[in-house]
Amino acid sequence: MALLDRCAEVAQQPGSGITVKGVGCHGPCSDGPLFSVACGDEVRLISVQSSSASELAMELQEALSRGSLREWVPRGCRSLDPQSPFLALQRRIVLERCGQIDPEDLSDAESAGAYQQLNAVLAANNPEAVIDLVRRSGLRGRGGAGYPTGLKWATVAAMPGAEKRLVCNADEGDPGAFMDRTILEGDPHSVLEGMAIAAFAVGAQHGFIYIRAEYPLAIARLRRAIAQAQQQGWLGTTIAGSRFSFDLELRVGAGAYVCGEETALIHSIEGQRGVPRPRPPYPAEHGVFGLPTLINNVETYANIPVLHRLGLERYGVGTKVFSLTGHVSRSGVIEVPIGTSLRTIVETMAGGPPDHKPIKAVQTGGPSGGCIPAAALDTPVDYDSLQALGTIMGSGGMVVMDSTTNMVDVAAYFMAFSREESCGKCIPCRTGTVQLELLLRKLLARKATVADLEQLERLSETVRDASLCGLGQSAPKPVLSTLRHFRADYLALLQPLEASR
Amino acid sequence: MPQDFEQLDPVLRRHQFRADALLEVLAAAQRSYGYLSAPLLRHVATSLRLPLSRVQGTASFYHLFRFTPPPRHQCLVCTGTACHVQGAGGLLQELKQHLNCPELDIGEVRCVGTCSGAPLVLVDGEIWNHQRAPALIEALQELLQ
Amino acid sequence: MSVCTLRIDDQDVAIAAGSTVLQAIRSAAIAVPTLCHLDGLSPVGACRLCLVEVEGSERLLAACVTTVQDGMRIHTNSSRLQEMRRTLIELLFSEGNHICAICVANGQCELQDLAVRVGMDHSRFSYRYPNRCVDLSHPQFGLDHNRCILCTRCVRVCDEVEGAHVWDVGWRGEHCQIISGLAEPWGAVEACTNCGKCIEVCPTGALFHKGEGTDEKHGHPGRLAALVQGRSRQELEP
Amino acid sequence: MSAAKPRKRLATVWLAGCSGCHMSFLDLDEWLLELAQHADIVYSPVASDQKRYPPAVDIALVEGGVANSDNLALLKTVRANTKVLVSFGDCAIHANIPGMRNMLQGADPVLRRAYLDLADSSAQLPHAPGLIPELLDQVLPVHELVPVDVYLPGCPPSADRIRTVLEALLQDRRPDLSRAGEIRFG
Repeated sequence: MALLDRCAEVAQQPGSGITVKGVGCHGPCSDGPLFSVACGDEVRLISVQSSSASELAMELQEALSRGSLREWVPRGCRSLDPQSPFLALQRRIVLERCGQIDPEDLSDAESAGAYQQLNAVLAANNPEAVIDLVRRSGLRGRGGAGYPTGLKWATVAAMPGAEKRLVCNADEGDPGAFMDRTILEGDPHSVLEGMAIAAFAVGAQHGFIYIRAEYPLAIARLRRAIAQAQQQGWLGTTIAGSRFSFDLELRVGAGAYVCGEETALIHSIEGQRGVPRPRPPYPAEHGVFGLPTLINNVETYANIPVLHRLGLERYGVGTKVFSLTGHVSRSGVIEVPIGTSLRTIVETMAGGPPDHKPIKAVQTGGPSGGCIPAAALDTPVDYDSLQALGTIMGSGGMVVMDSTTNMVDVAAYFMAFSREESCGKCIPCRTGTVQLELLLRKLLARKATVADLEQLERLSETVRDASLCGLGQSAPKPVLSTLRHFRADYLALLQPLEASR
Repeated sequence: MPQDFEQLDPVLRRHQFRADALLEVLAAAQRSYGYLSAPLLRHVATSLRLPLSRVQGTASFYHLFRFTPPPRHQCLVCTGTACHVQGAGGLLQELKQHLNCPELDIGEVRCVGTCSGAPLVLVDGEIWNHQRAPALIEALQELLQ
Repeated sequence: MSVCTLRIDDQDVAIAAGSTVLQAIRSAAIAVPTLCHLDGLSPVGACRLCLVEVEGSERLLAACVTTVQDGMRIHTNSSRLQEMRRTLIELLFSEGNHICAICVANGQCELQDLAVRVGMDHSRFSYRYPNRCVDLSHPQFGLDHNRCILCTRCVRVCDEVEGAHVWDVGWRGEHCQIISGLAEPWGAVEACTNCGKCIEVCPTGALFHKGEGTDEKHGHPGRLAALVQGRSRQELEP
Repeated sequence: MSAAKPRKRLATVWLAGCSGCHMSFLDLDEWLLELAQHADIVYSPVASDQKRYPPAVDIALVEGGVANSDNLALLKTVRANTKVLVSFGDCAIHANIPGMRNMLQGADPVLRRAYLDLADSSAQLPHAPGLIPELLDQVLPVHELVPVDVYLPGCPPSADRIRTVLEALLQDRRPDLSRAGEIRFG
């Protein structure tokens, strides 16, 4: 922030000929803070390492007096190689404007193309065509479950009744996941535009964005973006001169992971305890305030404008945004084509563990996902391949673990998470997670027997099969997947006497 | 004597005293008054025409609502996955061991989504990246003085 | 009214469309255990004891909240379901302090009966022995949180039938507990009409009449259905 | 039962419980005479003077939870020297009434509550190492400490239920307690 202010001061001087603006995340967070220098078409990312804001501003002043910024790399800074795999292997279509535009300035977003697709869709006035495009694109929900988006839209559109609701799930709660935060902070208008197009397609008049309170910057930028979009007539009544009206409300959570589950989210929007309920009825039929409701997550909506802009062929299989963390040399947010191999992502792009230790596992899907062993790194990252490995694509959190990691500890970590976040409504999740964590702690304390290990496995299956909602059903996944791929870690912790049996 | 909690009025009016605004109203109430006291919760319940147990049950469901006055300073250790694999658990333990002061609330926070700074802590709402126990304890002790 | 025919275990069952699978199962006189369900209250599908296998569905479905469909084939008592039900009952015993020997509901307790029914002779899970309290602030009634299994029948009967909404669920996960008012002593909650319906529907000894000793509580969960039915026919003033 | 069969060696053990299960055992009345024809009672607080738990016991009925160091040591001896260990009554199976002190979370708070907070006069913590066994932090069910072969719940289990179990075990059968009423707690 200080950096932005100082540079802006320099730029404001008459005749500087440059613009300085705050932008959203560029991606390579581990090299931050970052700024980019754009001269003509050439954009360079510069990582600030040991330079202070005032030093930088002074250097900027000097560089300006010399003329061009084309070759400028200030002292204490390093220019990032655009050909480095972390940057070059990405396909930034959803994140295209992140890091390019000022997310607090609608006109900047508009000049980069924001709301043009909404405009075109409204002009064409053919909701069925929109749904058809989404269906044929094969787009699947980016929030975790991977339900076909087009089918969901068609279902809501087909529901009787004039009143419908739209919800954007921005309750990004998986620990180690921050893709949606990146989108919301870097290019909130892409989400608003996607929501407006969706609302038009399914016939919804009112929408909610449910965002977790832990993201104050994203909340502030969303509020601003909504206000600006309303002012410019991209939200509200008779949008872009059409007969379509759509209003948006921001709802801020209060710290409850389970509210990412759609029925819990609905209850939370209604001002109740964020407790899931059995489905059916599905939200498409009985959602917010009992009305047919379309719920998609941030990244799914952000895919809509770009799908329209590129068209089916150029959009191709689409992309997935991941946040890369853990034992990696370069962490941050990346967007890659679906089907990119895990190895490409964690070894080539992220550079593997920093001190050349071997990778032991990659965790995807957070507390609802599982751990992929190093031996399966050549798996293409897509919904079905990951499911076959006992994990899920999830919302996009990807945590790399090196050979020093104990997978039982990882399983216990996630189980503690699920226990704390269980809403407490159904017995298997409320109490099963407590008992599963106890068994894992017993293992870690080297007090467990073979019988305890069997119990762990059996109870995991019961909690998976008997729980009411997705949180409970997937809470045992980190245990089951590590038992499947890293059983040796468990056996090594059994009582010495037991291990020899 | 019933308190009037005037600061809440604009929020209540903006939401037209609708029951579904309970979370927004509670959040605003906590922002204005620091925590959700019993009189404040009663005021919210009456204003939104909700049963007391409904208000209490909802407020207590969410981690971010508190029912006691906040301490002067707060240090929340992020326990997200990235922070966990970089030693957040040990960090939390050390803090609890070495800093026992009623002025400082030591707790946990769910992933704040800036994992490149792992392990990180939130001190009075501000993110401190790449923390190690000795330096952090020193910095917090300084803060407390 | 249209009718659905379905096959439950080895019986063919015909039942009005729109009925729940649980109604169909009961109409065939097949015994499936339930705890949170009570005729007369809205279903919540929380206890998971009535989970059944439905052919063609990967997931187990809670009979109390699943609507019948024509041609459904349902299995209510496979060994997998039996094992699951025993596990659920054991989990309930492990999370509270259920000391039947000194309980007002001993011999009249739905949880105790279910333990027998699922063949639970001990719990394979370690007991948690939570530190819970007893609320005796109400002049006529008492609440012993040690015996509460969070079925929420009291919450629902007070809200849906009595209209007082004294009770709700507070906190979450393993820390959930039934609360009255602002988690205050029951006796301090003005909304309570002293109707005693919560005592009648409580499946265990958690809610009881003061003065009842061991084995002396007699709940009447069955009366509720008659009351609700009577009201719906406007035979009774609410 | 054929008389040719070798006589069983039977023990009954009393840990932290009220001895009610043993009273129920005595309620077997005249069947005790029949029992005596098929088994030697080699260790029991109600039917034997033996002070040390003997080796090679066939069947042991263990009443009570495990509350102190003596209970624990005895239980380990019992397990090591017994073929079939029966967890006998609710205290053995889930700590029951002795286990209510577990809610105070630890031996120390329990002692303080009992000997200091609730004392009428001369409040003092008992301390006699070697004489008074140390309390464990929690009263635990038998099966959480050693493997158990048969569970016989009830507070106390009725004489009929005890007989059902013993009859089966004397004939080397596993008792079938699945019939209603036979595994009821309380």
